Amino acid sequence: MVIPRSLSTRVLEVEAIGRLIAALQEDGRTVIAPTLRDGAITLDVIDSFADLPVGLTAEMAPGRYQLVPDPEGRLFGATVGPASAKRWQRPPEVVVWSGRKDGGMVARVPDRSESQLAYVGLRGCDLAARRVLDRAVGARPSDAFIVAVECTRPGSTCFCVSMGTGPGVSEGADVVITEIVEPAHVLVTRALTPRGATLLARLGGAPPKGAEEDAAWAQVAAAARAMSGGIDPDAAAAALRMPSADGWDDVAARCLACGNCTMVCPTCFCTTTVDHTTPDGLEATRVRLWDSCFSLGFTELHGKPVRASIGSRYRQWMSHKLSWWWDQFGSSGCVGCGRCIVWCPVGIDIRQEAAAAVERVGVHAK
Amino acid sequence: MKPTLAVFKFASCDGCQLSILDAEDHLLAIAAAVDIAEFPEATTRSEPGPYTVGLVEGSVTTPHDALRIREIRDQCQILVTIGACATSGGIQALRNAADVAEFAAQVYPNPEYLDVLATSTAISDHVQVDYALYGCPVSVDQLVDFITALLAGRRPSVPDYSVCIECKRRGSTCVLVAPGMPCLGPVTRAGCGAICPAFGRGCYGCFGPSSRPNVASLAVAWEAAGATREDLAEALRAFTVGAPEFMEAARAL
Amino acid sequence: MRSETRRIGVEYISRVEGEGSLRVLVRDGKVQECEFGIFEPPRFFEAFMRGRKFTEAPDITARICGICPVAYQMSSVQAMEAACGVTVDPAVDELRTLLYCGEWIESHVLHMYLLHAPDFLGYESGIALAADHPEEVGRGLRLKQTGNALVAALGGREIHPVGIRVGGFHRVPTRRELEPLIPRFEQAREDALATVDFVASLPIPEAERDDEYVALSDDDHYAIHHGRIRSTRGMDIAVDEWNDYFVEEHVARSTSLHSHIRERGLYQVGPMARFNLSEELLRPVALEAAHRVGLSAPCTNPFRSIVVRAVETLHAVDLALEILERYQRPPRPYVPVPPVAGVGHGASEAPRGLLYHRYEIDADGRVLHAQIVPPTAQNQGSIEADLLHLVERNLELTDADLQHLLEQSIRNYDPCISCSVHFLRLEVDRG
Amino acid sequence: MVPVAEVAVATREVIGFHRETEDTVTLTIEDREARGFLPGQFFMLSPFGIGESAISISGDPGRPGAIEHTIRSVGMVTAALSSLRPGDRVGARGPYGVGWPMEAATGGDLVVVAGGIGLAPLRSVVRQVIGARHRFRRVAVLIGARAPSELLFQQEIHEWRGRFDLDVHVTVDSADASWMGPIDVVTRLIPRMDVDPAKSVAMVCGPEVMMRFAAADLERLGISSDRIYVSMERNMQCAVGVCGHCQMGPFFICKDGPVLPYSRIAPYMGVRET
Ligand SMILES: Cc1cc2nc3c(=O)[nH]c(=O)nc-3n(C[C@H](O)[C@H](O)[C@H](O)COP(=O)(O)OP(=O)(O)OC[C@H]3O[C@@H](n4cnc5c(N)ncnc54)[C@H](O)[C@@H]3O)c2cc1C
Ligand code: SF4
Ligand code: SF4
Ligand code: SF4
Repeated sequence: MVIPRSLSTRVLEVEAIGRLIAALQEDGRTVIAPTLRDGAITLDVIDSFADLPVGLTAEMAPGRYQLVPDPEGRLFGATVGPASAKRWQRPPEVVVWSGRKDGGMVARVPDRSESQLAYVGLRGCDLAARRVLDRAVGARPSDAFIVAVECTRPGSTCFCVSMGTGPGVSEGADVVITEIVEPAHVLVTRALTPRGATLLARLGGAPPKGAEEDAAWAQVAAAARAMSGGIDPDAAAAALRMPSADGWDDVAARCLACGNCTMVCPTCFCTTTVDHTTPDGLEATRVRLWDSCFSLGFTELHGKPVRASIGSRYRQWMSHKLSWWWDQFGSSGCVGCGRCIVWCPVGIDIRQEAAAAVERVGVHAK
Repeated sequence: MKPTLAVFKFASCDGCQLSILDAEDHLLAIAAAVDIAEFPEATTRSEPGPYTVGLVEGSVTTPHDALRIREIRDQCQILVTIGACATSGGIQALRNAADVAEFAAQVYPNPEYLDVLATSTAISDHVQVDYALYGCPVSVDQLVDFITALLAGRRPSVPDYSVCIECKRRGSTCVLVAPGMPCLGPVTRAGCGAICPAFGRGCYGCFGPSSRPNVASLAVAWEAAGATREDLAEALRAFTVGAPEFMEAARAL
Repeated sequence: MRSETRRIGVEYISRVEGEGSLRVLVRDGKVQECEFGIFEPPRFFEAFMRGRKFTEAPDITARICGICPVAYQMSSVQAMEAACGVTVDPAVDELRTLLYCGEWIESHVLHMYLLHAPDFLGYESGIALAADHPEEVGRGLRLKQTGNALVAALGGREIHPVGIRVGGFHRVPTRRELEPLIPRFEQAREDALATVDFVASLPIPEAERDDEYVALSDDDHYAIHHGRIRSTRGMDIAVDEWNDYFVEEHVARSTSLHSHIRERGLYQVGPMARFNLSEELLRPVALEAAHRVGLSAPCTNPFRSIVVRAVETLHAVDLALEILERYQRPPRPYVPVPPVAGVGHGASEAPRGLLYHRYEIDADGRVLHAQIVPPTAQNQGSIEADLLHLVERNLELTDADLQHLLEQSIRNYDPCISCSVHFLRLEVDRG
Repeated sequence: MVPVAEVAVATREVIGFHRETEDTVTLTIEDREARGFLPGQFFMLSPFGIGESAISISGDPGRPGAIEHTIRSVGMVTAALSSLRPGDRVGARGPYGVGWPMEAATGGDLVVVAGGIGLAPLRSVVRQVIGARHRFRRVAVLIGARAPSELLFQQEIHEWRGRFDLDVHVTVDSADASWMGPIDVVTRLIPRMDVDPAKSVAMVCGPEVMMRFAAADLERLGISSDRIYVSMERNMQCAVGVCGHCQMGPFFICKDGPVLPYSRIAPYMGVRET
């Protein structure tokens, strides 16, 4: 892992996060960070340090999420939760335009809804996802301020290493934090951009001692080594480029076609537009909503869905993520965050399904 | 000429037609755009048909109502069922699997006065229906949007996907995964705005089945959440018990 | 007077919730028959509640009535909690009061502005009224919307809210979620005050008829969902004594079930009953407004019930505002309620009056028996008594005017016919 | 950068109306910006408050200031579009998509195969060909319709048939005795084409099954699949590849198509539910 020399590295005490949040707010930004909300640690708007889920982490497994105490009292103990930055990057419901019948149709999509935001606590996979999503929808990167956190304790559903997106962070953020508890509970922090460096300078802190910096490196590296399995991106891309319509019955029997995987995925971008009018018919609004390729009506053509069977919808989703995305946008559509695995109510695991698809092609080839 | 609107009631709680009056912001604008020719809950005015649009609330439970719905169908250019009672028979369709005489004897001292059918059935079991709005009750927003769509000549957008999509748009944490509560969201039609998970409970299916619900697989998730297959079957046999997808799925569990 | 037979029949009484009919037969100046019939088809709630889980009662019984679902939810959860011997946390209980205020507001305002006021002013509907009185109806809609917003904030939606559960709420809102309601309720208080003046200015017919008024009554609160059952004629019983005092039976001149107080006869429930029993416990702003427009207990003119509704609306708005202002999120949304075999009773004041539930459950929490007595069932006898009283005193009116008066009189009770859990179908002369 | 789909929809004036058949009309819409277009491209048309539909350009690419669309009324949006008359306004954005390979076809033979409303986007091709006839060698136009009454652009086809430099054939699926032409599916005409397969480009538009049969026949004739072009149809909402609806394998039909070489799309057309 090659990480460019950062602009500056400081060691901050844990409480410095409070000052960091305040400083971002002083700059007029709304801060989005992991917080406890209805039984999960998830990204949301926070007011202050007190909203961080200190001492709480989560255990995740396919279709399973459980809050557990973190005896070491970390700020960023839990890896990614159900919400991703997509919620702000490409919000679930947007008025595309509105207008009057006698006038024009006025665009409403804000130039960039994110510019006044600051994210604290995005992970390597999240940063990759932001790039991938921007690329897919043809958007310029926003100037949201990003404080990333490197993962030292990935969950069992994480597979960023196989997708090349984490757990270390080397780009896509202004500031990167590695939270360590040994030899002391501190935040080893570096800036990747000039404005990140400016912010860090405002927070004070000390230059790192060797032990702290080493611990940070070592723990991230250990996390990477410990992460098993995942997806072989090349094999999956090849296997799914021309997927057979057969072989999907098994996953189809389990898949609810509920769309949760696509909703929580930080890169899935499918939307549907609907028009609304006032009762007098004089004013109209067009709204864009998150939708999913799992919706039956999504491919409706001449009154019938093109992809009617659940198997064909799952095949579409996975082939798009892991294979066709390369053709379309030059990368994988999956960044290995594992959200779709955790938040699938029946725990369908894209890693296993991808392996099965690769296997099927292998069998065919023989 | 303004299109005429008529609202009819069958066996129901009145909640769905009340939703029209609950559209406070839009009520007067709608009343200005259509001619409300018949709507006993709201007006003494009662004009004879034919009507452009008839909204029907409630299920058919009496021999008289089975005839009345035919007359109404004849009078309405576009017939729309509003709510779970009208679209699937409502909770009162729980009687369909029971002995109605025994039910009646339970509740009424003189059941012989009752003139009721053994079943509570959806309007579409009796006449052809042009559009259906789901929910117990229908969503006010959907109802308003539906009426404005008809007025504008737009295809009404009635989702057929699962509550999960709305649940995630809303930003709720999945209750089936996180605390591990039974939730019917994955097999229930969206439209309510995914209220239940947002209010800390599993969806109880009041919008009826989504398109091609995979109940058999949901049973596995319910078991993981500590509920039994019987619990799931019982949950399906509730507000939209008459919906064939739910009825059959419950039987198969 | 010439010998003549007058028949007044209204097949379908409008601007009431549900399906009702009216039949009056006058022969030679004497009222022969006077029936307020309900032909809402039966839906057998009490029957299909049997065998269901006790936790389902609030969601299922809410479906009895879309106009006052909260009342059904509240009476049923209280009955279940009583059966299992559980008391909810006071903070959560107060949140229930808040939710109930929302229902009182939206239901009362709906009735006053959209269903009843048009009668007094000679309009066919609230919508027609709005054409000439846009300011008043606009105010009513705004007020109703505020009531609805409160129910939706606590329960997700106005009709059949999903928040309530046995033991408390599924989830309690954060203070931040409720705060935006405060300015709306400040506005609502102004609107509710103006509503009292508006309805008091309506031309109200004289029709005093004393009755026995029954309501929940509490020593220190204008009772909504707590208290004993008391009457203006001295009854004072606990909720679980209901069946010892109240009976539902057939009366000769009607085919529908009427409620009676054992060995005493007819009684009525509703806003006038509450007001007559607990006037002094109204919020000061509401009491003052009542007195300002000349309303004080005992009020025995059913046509003045609309004024009482306005006063109660103001009370509910003011109470809700206070609860909202001091709201802190309760530490836990509900107390666990393990099922206990037994019987539980619950009563609360639906907007249209006392609503009683009784359940018998087994040790697994399955419902063995359910009994639900909705307010409109209890009022049916009084409604007919009013009709008789009015017909006898107004025989000189033309049929059309008499019919209008009678229909209006039925609407005094805001009858929610869909909650006729166990009304019988009335044989209606459709000739 | 705001994705193109999300730019304000311009409202434009309808300046011409012509009824083609009972359910199909041709609208002419003013285009002052005159950005120009290629045959095969399409616009997203929005009747106010009703929705939006992808509609091909059916007119003459050489005609400045106006764009023609031929619309078959099959649902609410197309019904609303069909009810527009000169003077009405309609929301329009476009042109979008990859059009027919006019350059690749230049200098060789051209086979045009159209079924039903599929003739709309190919009419632009024929018009462009007529406008620069010398740039093409033999040009064959095969047109199929369900019935004579459903045949689009009848007057114009009559004129095409009158030209010596176009080989125009019209066939219908069924007809009564008054129909003088062949009764057959349009693909049956393909084997009889007198073209030089090695130097031919084929352009096909119609229902998906018809396109597959046509392509197979064209291949049999000797035209290689990378010189056969089809215009695909999928559910389309944004038209710029950001809504996800029109995906078919690796393609966004809206921006990688709708016109695609058969060689590239055929593998996906062959897989159930793609
Ligand atoms: C690239 C392209 C070019 C087209 N060119 C023409 C043309 O020149 N003339 C013409 O008449 N038609 C054309 N169509 C087809 C036209 O877009 C559909 O017939 C139209 O969108 C149907 O909408 P509707 O509301 O009238 O029908 P409805 O049946 O009411 O609705 C159909 C629903 O299906 C969905 N839908 C989206 N796209 C399509 C689609 N392409 N076909 C069917 N359903 C769709 C939408 O959700 C829509 O609401 C073209 C389609 C594409 C993709
Ligand atoms: S496909 Fe699954 S693991 Fe991959 S980025 Fe999306 S949610 Fe994360
Ligand atoms: S809570 Fe229910 S509705 Fe929401 S995502 Fe989970 S399963 Fe779906
Ligand atoms: S979440 Fe389910 S039960 Fe709850 S309101 Fe929506 S459809 Fe009804």
